[in-house]
Amino acid sequence: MEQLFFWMLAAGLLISAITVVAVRNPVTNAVCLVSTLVFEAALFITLEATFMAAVQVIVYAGAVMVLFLFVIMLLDVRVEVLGKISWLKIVGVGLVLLLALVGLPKLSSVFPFAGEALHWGHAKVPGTAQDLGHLLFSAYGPLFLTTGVLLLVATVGVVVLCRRDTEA
Amino acid sequence: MTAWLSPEVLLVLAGVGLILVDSLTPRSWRRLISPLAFGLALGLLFWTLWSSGQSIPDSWRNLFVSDGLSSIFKPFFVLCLVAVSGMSARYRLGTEESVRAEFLALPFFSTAGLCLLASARDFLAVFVALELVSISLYLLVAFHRTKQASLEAGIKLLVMGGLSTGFLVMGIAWLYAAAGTTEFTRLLLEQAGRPVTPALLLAAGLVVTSLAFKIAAVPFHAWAPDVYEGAPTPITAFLAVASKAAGFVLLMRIFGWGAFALDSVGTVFRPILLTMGIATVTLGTLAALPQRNLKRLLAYSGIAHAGYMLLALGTLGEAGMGTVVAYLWAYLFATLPVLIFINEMERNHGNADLRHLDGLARREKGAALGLMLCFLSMAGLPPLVGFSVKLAVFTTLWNAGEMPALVVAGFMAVIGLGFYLAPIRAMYWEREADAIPATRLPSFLVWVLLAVGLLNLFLGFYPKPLVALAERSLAPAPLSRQESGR
Amino acid sequence: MIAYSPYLILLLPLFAAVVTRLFLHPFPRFAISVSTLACLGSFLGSLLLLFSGGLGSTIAIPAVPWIEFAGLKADFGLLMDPLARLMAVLVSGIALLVHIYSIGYLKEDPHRSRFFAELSLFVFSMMGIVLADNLVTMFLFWELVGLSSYLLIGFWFDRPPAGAAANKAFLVNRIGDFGFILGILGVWSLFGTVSLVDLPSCLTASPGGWAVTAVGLGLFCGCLGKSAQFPLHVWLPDSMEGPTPVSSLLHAATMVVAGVYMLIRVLPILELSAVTMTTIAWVGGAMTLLPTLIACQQNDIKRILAYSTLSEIAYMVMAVGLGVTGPAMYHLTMHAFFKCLLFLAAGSVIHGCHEVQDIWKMGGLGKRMPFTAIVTGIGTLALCGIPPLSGFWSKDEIFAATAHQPALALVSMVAGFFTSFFMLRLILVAFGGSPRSEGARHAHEGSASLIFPMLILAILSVVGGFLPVNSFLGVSPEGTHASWTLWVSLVLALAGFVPAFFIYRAATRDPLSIPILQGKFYVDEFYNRVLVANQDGLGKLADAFEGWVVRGFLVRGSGVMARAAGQGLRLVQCGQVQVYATVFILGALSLLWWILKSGVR
Amino acid sequence: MGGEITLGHYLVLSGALFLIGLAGVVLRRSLLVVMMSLELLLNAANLALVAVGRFQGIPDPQVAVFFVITVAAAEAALGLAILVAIFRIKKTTAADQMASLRF
Amino acid sequence: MDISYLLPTLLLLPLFGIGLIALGSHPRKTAIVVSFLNLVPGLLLAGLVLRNGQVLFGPEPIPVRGIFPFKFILGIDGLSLPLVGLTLGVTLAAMGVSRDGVKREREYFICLLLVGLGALGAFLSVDLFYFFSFHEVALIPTFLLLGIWGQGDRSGAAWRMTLYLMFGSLVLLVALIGLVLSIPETARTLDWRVLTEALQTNPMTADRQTILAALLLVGFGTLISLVPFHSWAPGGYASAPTPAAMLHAGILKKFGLYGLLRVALPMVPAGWQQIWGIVGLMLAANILYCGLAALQQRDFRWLLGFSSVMHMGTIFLGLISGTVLGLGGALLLMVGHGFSVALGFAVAGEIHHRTGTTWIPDLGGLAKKAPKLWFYLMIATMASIGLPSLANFAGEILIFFGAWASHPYLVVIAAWGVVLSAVAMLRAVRGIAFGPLANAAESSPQGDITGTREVWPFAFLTTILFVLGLVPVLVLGPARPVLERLLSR
Repeated sequence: MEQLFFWMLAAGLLISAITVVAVRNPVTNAVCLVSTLVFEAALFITLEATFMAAVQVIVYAGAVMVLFLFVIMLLDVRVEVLGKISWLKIVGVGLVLLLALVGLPKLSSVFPFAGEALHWGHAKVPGTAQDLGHLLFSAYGPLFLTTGVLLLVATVGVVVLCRRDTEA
Repeated sequence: MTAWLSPEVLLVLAGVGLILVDSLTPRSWRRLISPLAFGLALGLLFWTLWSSGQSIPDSWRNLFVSDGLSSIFKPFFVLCLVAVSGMSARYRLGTEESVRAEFLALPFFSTAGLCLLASARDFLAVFVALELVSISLYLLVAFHRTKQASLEAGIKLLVMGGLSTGFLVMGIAWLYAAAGTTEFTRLLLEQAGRPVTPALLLAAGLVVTSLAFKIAAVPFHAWAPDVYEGAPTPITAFLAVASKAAGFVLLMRIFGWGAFALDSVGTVFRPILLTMGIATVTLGTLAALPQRNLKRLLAYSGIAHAGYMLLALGTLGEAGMGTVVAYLWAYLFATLPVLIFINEMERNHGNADLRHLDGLARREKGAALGLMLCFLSMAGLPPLVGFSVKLAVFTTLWNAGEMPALVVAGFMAVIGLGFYLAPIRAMYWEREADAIPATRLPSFLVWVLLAVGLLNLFLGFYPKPLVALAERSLAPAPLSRQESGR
Repeated sequence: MIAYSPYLILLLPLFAAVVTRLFLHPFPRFAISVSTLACLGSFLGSLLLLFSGGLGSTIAIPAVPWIEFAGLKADFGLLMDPLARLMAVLVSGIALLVHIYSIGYLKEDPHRSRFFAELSLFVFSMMGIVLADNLVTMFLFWELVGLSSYLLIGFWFDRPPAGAAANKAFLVNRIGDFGFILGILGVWSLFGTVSLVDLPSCLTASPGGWAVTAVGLGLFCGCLGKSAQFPLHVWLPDSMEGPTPVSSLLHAATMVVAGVYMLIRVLPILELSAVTMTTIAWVGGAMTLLPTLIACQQNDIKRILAYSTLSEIAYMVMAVGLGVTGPAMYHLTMHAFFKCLLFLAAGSVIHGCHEVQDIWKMGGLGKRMPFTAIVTGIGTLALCGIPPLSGFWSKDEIFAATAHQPALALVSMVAGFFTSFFMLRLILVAFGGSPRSEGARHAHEGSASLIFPMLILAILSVVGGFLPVNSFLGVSPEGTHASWTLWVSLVLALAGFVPAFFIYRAATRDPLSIPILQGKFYVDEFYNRVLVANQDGLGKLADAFEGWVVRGFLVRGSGVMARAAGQGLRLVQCGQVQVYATVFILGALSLLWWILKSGVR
Repeated sequence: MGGEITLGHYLVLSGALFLIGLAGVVLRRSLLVVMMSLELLLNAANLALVAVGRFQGIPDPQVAVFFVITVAAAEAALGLAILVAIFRIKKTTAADQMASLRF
Repeated sequence: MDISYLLPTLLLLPLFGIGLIALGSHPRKTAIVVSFLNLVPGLLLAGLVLRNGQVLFGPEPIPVRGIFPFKFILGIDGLSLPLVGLTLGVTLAAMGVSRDGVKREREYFICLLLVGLGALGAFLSVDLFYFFSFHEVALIPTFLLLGIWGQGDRSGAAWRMTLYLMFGSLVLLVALIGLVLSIPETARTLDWRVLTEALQTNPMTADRQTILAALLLVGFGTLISLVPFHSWAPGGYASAPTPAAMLHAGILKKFGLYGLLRVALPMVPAGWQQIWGIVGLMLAANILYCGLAALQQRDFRWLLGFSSVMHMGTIFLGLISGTVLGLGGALLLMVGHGFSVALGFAVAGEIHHRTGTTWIPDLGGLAKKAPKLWFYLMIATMASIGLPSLANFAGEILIFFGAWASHPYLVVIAAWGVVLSAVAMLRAVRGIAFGPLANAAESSPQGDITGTREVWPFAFLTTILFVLGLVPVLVLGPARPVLERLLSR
């Protein structure tokens, strides 16, 4: 069961991710990114992190991606004109492939628990909103506050950069 | 209660306050906003100095720490903020004039982030604080949205910063995978007495990558010259001094006391850091030679300085750490005045081309003298403070037996003189005074430049204060080596 | 304090030089008086010293410290042995006469106060050489003599040849001094002292071998320069560019014989090596002949005399080389009288003929300048060693010493033949016949100050032979006399007059033309082409290397390289954020790879 | 379908996603897509975090994911704002048009 | 009575002068007065050194652990006294020959005073940090002096000089670091007295000594323009304004030699033994190569520059002689050379001022036109070619005597160098002074140097040259015990 879900979702995730990078139409890119995020949320569920899955869908796929789509529509971005295919790009792609096929399994094997199998229902960690919330507001409270400031900065930034010049 | 009145909190409050004041008061009061910001920054500086070393709220203890290092560098960052506020007040925003309050307020948030960074003891805290700094900086760099250069610099910083963030987060993930924690002391305890695992090393490598980006070390430096040039000059100052220092503070903390302060980790990272340092010094120095733009020149010079500090840091000893602390302060005193002057230059001439310095010595004797001292200090000529700290770098390298690094550093210090003398030459040798349009600097700025220049000289002859700073930053380290079981 | 009073003979000229140079420059009359009086004082003092304390004994005089440092002791001390005392009298006496002569000779020269200052400096330096009690201070004065002769030869500095001649004199002397200083160093390292007083006692433990020879040759090298012996003789004829009183002072009595004097001083060292002595003797012997040959084809009156001087000094050098100092000193003294006389007479001629120096442009001077003609004749006879004039006695002693070296004797006697030849040529051409130039037609005798010194010297040249020089020196005359030398030399000397008389009796231009002699054996040309040109060539090479390779290629090149490297590095900074990202990623990946490599080990 | 699913699988997956993101950052001309690729990077890290948290048995990584998502949102918002500003004056979002600052 | 505060006074007076000039007093007069007043503490200190052997100012040296273990200690003994005297004298003369009405006068005189101050500080410092730093104080003023007030290829010369000196300084710095770090951490100090003692009681390994000696040689060698690190010197001096050339060639260059004598030789004796051969080659090259190059110079300043470089070889010969005699000679020649080269540049400056050139073929007839200037030209020439009774001769002869036993071949070369320098200098003198008046000389408005105001610096330098030449014990006497101690260890 775990295998089936994992491989399906992984394939979906990778295919949509590659589409994000490979396809030239920005709208397609954005939609594929949404699908990537959703696949990832599903993978979170396979890892029994249900709350994070929800956050992923709501915040990421819901909010952030809408932002992207808005901008795409706002700017009326056309299909990207292909740049010159330089040796740099070919080498880059080759390198990525090589690393992905050879390097990654090796790399991953160095971590502890790397070989531990996934069995649903045996999670040692609570993934509920309550548990996380507790942690978030106690141990990581200061950081939570900081993220508040961070969002404030982002808000100010968006306002500053995208405002209409009424005074000028 | 006073524990909650830590600089970070007050900085955020001040920033929010500035924005609120701006939006709630009549438009005619707006010209008061710059003095207000400057006053607030100055007040905060005194507060930070007064409260340095004071304990932090209990609930913050597992994420943040108040030790020598943080108590030395929080004032450092707030001092930068003061300078940046002053410079921002004199920066011409043009069409952006209506959002000057935001321009003034955002560095407060950024500084808050830096202060948090200085005392972070958990990589998650590092991440969040770093992002607070970065995101404010993306915005500030791109703030001058009608200037293409500003926007270009902003997007470049954002792309590169995003990349670096990606590496940092991945590093944190791998840290969890390797050790199950991101807290410095626990990481240290976790690994102490055990052979180091490749997993931890890889995770550390990713983290170091993103910090190396922060300090603009080769090969993660490429953003620096472009961004320094395009950004509004006050922000350039912030990037060049405060943000770079933050990177070093973190590197010092993780390699000096927390997280990776282990010999087993050190043996792997020492050659890496030193190689990076050599590359950084070399590239920064050589690439600076042909520069004609003062901001780019400073960017490359900053890269070179990062290289020297990295070399000292790379020896991973107590002496190296102390050297970096002293070096950062020396760098502050040498670089900030120059940037303050560049700010004025941009105000008067529109850009930072080297030729605007021509004949400065005839027009502004005091300012020229101050600037000359600063440039010479950067070049590392005795008896300026820049020499003392370079001497410390060389000493550290010799003591650590790193001869190739020492040789390269020495050579580059000589070549570096080649471009540090260029502005001096422009100020003193080149065209006669009457060939240059006379635009006077405000006299208080002349005094500031002169005073800081002379401070360079004084600290060069009498570096005791710097030594004291370095020693203080090293001495009471709660995450001491003993704790790690060695 | 009174013990130091002998220093006065040294210091008076110095005082005069300094005072004249610094304060009396604008007042020629005072300058001349001071300088001349100082010289007079020095002369009188020397005379007093000569006769005080007994002839032939050494007077002890306390030294003034100069360098006494880490084993090297070189003080300003006066060595008052008979030799030095005699020499001091001679030097100061001749100098006094030259001073007097110069008063008249340079009456119209605007720079005459400078001349007298330099003259005083010269006297001071020369007295220093004579009286120095160790080699280092002797070297010091030796150099000072070089300087003052440089200044005096170059006195008329707006005449380009004067500058050239002055330079040449100084430089050739410098080359000699190069050997001299090495010789002194050798003395010091071999015998542990440079003091002339201690030297004889230190010689007992003579190390012998090549070192001593080398040291001796080094010292002789100094003599070669100062006494203008082959191969360093080239400066002396050129130095005739200076005013005539200078020529007489330098080239008659004093400077040129300094070399001989020095050789006599260090003779104990030279005698340690037979090779050195032979070399000295043969260099001297050869030099007696060569200049006389050259002189036969010279036309400048002073140059002829200069070549004759070379030859005469060579007699002294030869004598030293043969180990007989008495005759050398004797000849030195006599030579001082008659050669100085001849030069002063030549000066008188030049003065009288309005700066004409070419003998072929003179003629008929015997009638217009009878006094000069007479003293020239006396001088010539003395020079040629015709008895009973002074030259005869001294030369005879030298010839006697060569008796057991027939080859040397022959060479030096043939030189006597040629000496007679060219001296008669000089007299016949200059004083006989009829005037051949405007200057000669209006020639006239000079003033009293010109006449007086010549008169004194003429008397001395005649009777000098009867002066008890040997008793001044405290040595007894050489006992054995091989009489054949006397007769052969005398006959040869007289024979020299015969061809000269017939060839030049009524010549208006030189009937003989021997290019190699006119070209002075081409030694100058050889030096210029080979030595100077090579050294200059090396200099050019060094300069070009410096300019192109060091300054151009290495220094500028490294700057250019650094800059080029900078430009190259800039190209990576192409402005494309994605290139930056690539660099970033590649950097990060290689970092990880490195970590894996070194961490998994 | 091979053996059992392990942490290694998830890490490889996240690594692959990370590499795809990197490729996107480097290869694509459009800054919009570059920023999407940056989101991919963060997502790759998120996946790794959650997986690690699950296998290590600690909740902290999930908190980290929470922060990462917040940061990603802020970054995206700001980046898009800058892009809009750029588009206003340059009428393009091509990365290679942004190269006036160089050398 | 303890009057050791005279030591800082020596440094403070020029500083005070700089302040006064900056605040608006007459620059030239102030500079002269300050330099003159500085002679007073200088003379008093000289007396004190003659009586006590040494004078010290500052805290007692205690080992300090940490990053910067240095202390501000000034000291003067028989070895540094002559050099301090040289500095004071040449500074005064340099200020004397400087002129009013230079452009940007204030900065000009401040720079000049700084150069002198740097040299003085370096000679007085007991702590290696300040020893090094003070020397560098002069670097930038020199850069400015050449760049702003120089002539000819001033820009190239300034860059070359500055970068070269910086290179040398850095190599030197590395070597000094190496020296300091060679003693155990508990005893670490920058005080050269303590350091010397420590290194002599516990010498390093021979290899380490060799490396350090090589570094010291390159470092100091660059500062004293030892071939092949010399090429900054001739051009730099040719382009520098007269007082700057006097100060730099006269004083600052001696820093390298002083450093060798003070630091390099006593601290790594075994290392020097290893590299004697190379050192000998280098100094022979200095003498022969630069001597030959000097022959070809047609510009008087270039000639002086090359001849000055050449003399460094002779001094170096004294330093490596390993005898008190040779070292004493080197010290004497340093001082003598300092004064004589200063005089030479002063004369060259006057010639340039009068005729607008120092290109020898364009000159001529100086002796007729300006007899006084000619007189001083002769003195300078004679001093530089080692004429007796001037200080240089005494130094040279001592060096020859001192080095004869150990390096006879080098002594021969050095003695030939004397001939070479005579050839070069006399050719120049002939070109400048002899012959008819050249056009350049005729067209100049002024004639000779006249009046006390113009003449005194020349007379001053000349007097000192004579005094030192005739009474060399002034230098050698106090230095002797120091040198003996230096060798006996």
